[in-house]
Amino acid sequence: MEPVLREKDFETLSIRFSGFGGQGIVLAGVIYGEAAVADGLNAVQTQAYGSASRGGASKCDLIISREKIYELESPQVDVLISMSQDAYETYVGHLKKGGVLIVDQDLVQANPEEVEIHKISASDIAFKKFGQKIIGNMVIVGYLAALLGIVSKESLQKSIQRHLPQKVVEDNFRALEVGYNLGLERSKNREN
Amino acid sequence: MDREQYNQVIKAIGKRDLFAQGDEAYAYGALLAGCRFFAGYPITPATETAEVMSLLLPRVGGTHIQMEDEIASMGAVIGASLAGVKSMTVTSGPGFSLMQENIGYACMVEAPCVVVDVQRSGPSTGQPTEPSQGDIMQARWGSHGDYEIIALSPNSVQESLNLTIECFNHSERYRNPVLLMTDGEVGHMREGITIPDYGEYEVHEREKPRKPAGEYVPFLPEEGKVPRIADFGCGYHTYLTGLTHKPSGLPATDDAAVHTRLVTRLARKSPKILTSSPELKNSTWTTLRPPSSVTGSPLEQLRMRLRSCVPKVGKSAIFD
Amino acid sequence: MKRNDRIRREYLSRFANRSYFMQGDESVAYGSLYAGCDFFAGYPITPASEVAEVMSAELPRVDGYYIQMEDELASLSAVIGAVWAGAKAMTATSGPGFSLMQENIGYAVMTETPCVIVNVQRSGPSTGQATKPAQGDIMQARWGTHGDHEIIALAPNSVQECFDLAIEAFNLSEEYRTPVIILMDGEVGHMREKITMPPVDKVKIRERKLTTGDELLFGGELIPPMAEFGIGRFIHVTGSTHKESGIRDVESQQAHHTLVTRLCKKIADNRDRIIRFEESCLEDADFAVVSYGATARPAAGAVLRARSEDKKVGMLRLITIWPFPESKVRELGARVRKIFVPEMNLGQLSREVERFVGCEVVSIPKIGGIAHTIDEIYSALKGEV
Amino acid sequence: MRTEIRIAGFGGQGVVLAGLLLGEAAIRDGKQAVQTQSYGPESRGGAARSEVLISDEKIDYPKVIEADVLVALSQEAFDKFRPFVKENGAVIIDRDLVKVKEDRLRSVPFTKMADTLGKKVVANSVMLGYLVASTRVISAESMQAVIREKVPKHTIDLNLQAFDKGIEFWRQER
Repeated sequence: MEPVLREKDFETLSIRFSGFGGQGIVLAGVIYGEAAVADGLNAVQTQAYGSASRGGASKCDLIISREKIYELESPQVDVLISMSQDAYETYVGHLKKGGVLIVDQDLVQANPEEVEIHKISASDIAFKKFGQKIIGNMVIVGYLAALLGIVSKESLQKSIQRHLPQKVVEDNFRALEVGYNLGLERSKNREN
Repeated sequence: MDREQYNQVIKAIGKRDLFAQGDEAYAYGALLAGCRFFAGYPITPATETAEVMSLLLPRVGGTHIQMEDEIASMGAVIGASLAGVKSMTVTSGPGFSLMQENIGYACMVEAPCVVVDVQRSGPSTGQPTEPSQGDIMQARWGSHGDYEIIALSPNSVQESLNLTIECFNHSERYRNPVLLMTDGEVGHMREGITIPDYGEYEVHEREKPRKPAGEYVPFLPEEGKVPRIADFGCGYHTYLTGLTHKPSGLPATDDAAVHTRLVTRLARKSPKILTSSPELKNSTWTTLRPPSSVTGSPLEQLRMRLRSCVPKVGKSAIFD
Repeated sequence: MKRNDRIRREYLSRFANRSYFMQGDESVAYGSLYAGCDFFAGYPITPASEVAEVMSAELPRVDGYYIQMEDELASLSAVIGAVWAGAKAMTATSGPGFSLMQENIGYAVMTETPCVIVNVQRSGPSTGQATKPAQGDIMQARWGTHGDHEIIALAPNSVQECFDLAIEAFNLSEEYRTPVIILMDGEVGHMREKITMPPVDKVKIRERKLTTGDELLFGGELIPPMAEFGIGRFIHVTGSTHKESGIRDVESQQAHHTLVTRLCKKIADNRDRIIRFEESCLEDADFAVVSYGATARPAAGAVLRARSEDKKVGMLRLITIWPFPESKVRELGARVRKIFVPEMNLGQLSREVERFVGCEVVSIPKIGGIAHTIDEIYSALKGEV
Repeated sequence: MRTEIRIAGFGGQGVVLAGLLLGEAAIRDGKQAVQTQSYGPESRGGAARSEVLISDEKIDYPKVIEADVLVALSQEAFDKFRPFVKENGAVIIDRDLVKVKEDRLRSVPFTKMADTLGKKVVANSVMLGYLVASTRVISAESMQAVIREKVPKHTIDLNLQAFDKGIEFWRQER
């Protein structure tokens, strides 16, 4: 198992989750950020959303660092996750050259240059396996965890337990697992 | 304001030479400026203005309404103004505090209106019948967020009348609420005053949109920085909101550029406003300058007063 | 209404020494619980609603009371009433609600009611950009209510500091018998980061000085003791000018002068004990950044970057905004060539800085609901130093 | 020439109205006048005072510095304002409401005289008659015209009678 970005490689990493209200974009960032903190890293999470809680544009920024964090919102991000075409188009310009782009391939048409692109069917998998598109966010979180290798799966699980009602925790664990395995596979392929 | 309307006002007041209180003069000034709507809630020492308005407005075809509180009063004034009627309210400290949210709303929807604060001794209910000048900074900073305000301050009953007219002119010209920051001393003081003759004073009438209904954009200035108002009911489409809005008036709260453009235009739309009174016009200096640059006898310097609070713009990246 | 301290301590002990990934809004709520807050009245508004959410969930568990009122006027009234009945009370709001509270803030000042008002600032004026952060109510916090008064206002710049300053705010309010404003911004309020909660016994709590006999309740000393409703003493509480006994006396210039100057003095004379700030890299600085709240973070980043390029830039971060740290800023202005003030408004506190310094003050304003980046502040500095 | 008049008493005596009428009459006489007042939140019973400045020139400072005329209609008002009267100034009191040992005062039974007309509330008009006649700052004609204009219609005659009574008292006193 060789993640793309190994722990030793980074000092500060900025991740932007984006999509529309109702996809659990902010929750994904919160769960990932909380896991990072549990694993002894510094993390600052901010968000921006419109007045509409569903359907409007939604964005969640996460900065993870070994150092004290001064920036509140990164002008340029290392990792961009887009779960809507709108979000992708708005933020792709903020992705660093050589950065990582993860999109929900059923929702986003994307062929940007000079970035590493990952296309997964997060919402579709979630719908087919668990009957709920919204769990797609956990597929993404699992995928990201495997890809970056900077937070542990255990911390993510604890974080999920803390933030979600008991009755949906199991499904979210499974979605996390599905995403994680996809990410591992992809990492292996990339190494080869 | 034509001669007939002027005559109507004089007839309602009764005569042109009066021994009147400042509070009464605000009402007379408002009527002479074309104010035809008043909403308010009684409070010492501002009640007399409402009394005069309630008596005289019906005689000149206007409307006086006593509201349930000062929040509603300011709300009614904004509504009436945007329906095309020059409007005002009068209050004192506690009521002025209650009006703060709607003053910000009036700035945001650019509703011309006049708010008279007859300052009494605070904080809180303090000394209801005693005068003070304790709300001066509140006039500038009482509502939340970045905004600019125009505030004038009279020192005699005659000037109370004159400056009220000027408040209305500024409010219509710059499409902004204008404050008359007077105090219980001037408000309750009686002096001999003369109501200016028709043509002796300026009345700025609201400028109607030049563009036809289909092409009108409510918050896009046709020239300069001040958009023209299509009054409610005149057949134009308009949209008003205290939320950040595009020139069309529709909310756009997610766009930083829209907000920055709107709020900086609002902050910069009125130029530095300096008011000089007739007494100063006849002397050696006609505009107000900082005291250090004023020449003249010490007495003249003492008599020189600041009549308007000048919007100050610091050095900054936005105000380049 | 008697605080049940045992229940509170027992409940809060579960958080001791544990770390959480939490929002500023949530953190300020927990800080308040640690400070002994047992009454919350409020009306929901973005971006302050989370404070109420936490309080509504947690207050019943510490034998406290939560009430959602019909509006912000009523909210602050309820808070003031609860305090006089013996509670430690707070409310939380944002710009539009803060405007509506202005009259009652003056009432709290005049009646010397200790309470805490959280204002999580959003982009105004009016309803503005409802979900976006700003720092546009800085001057309103000082001047929003009518009449002469002093106010205490604190501005946290991290989630941990939201917690710490909530405790500080309650302590200051009790010590000086005055409303205290926590001037947060939507950025800090909605930001999540790590916070570690202390053991409840490690937190120093200041309790109000209560009357033990028949002392004057509104004078006699700079900060008179309070009585509480229901203890058997006749007390008169009024927003109108009153004698030292509390009885209304609205015609005497002397009574008003005595009262209002004391109300101002009790804060002004204790500036040095109230004011907190943080200095960094200022010893040899030729240029200084003065900042507060969320903006102080990219500002610190910009200062560090400038330092790494051997530019002599330092930073003064204001934790107490009001009373304004006049003497500190004056002293700073006397030894640097320029002061930069980045803030999320059109340049409000930069005017206040200007009042006390002779050197040039450069405002770095930003509005529109997006925080400054390190780059932006750094480029503003770079052009000038 | 600037004349400073202070009328002080308690709410309900028509102190503020008397000042207003004085100022109005001065304007009618072609002079400049400023009238200010001070009263508590209670409209009856609390301390009330009214100050009138009359001058041929523009009036800058709108308040009494040292009174040329003090009218004291209550003991409290007398005690409070007696020290602030010019050396040759006139002090006029209602003899039944103010107890003093000073002899150079003009002591008049305003309220009692008004009572003989059937209405104590017109004591202020009696006082105005006495004030106008004794100080001659303004003309009796202007004062009468202003009374006709400003008081409620059905009380005009009563107030004018009271006013005349005040003038009459001064004439007899001389």
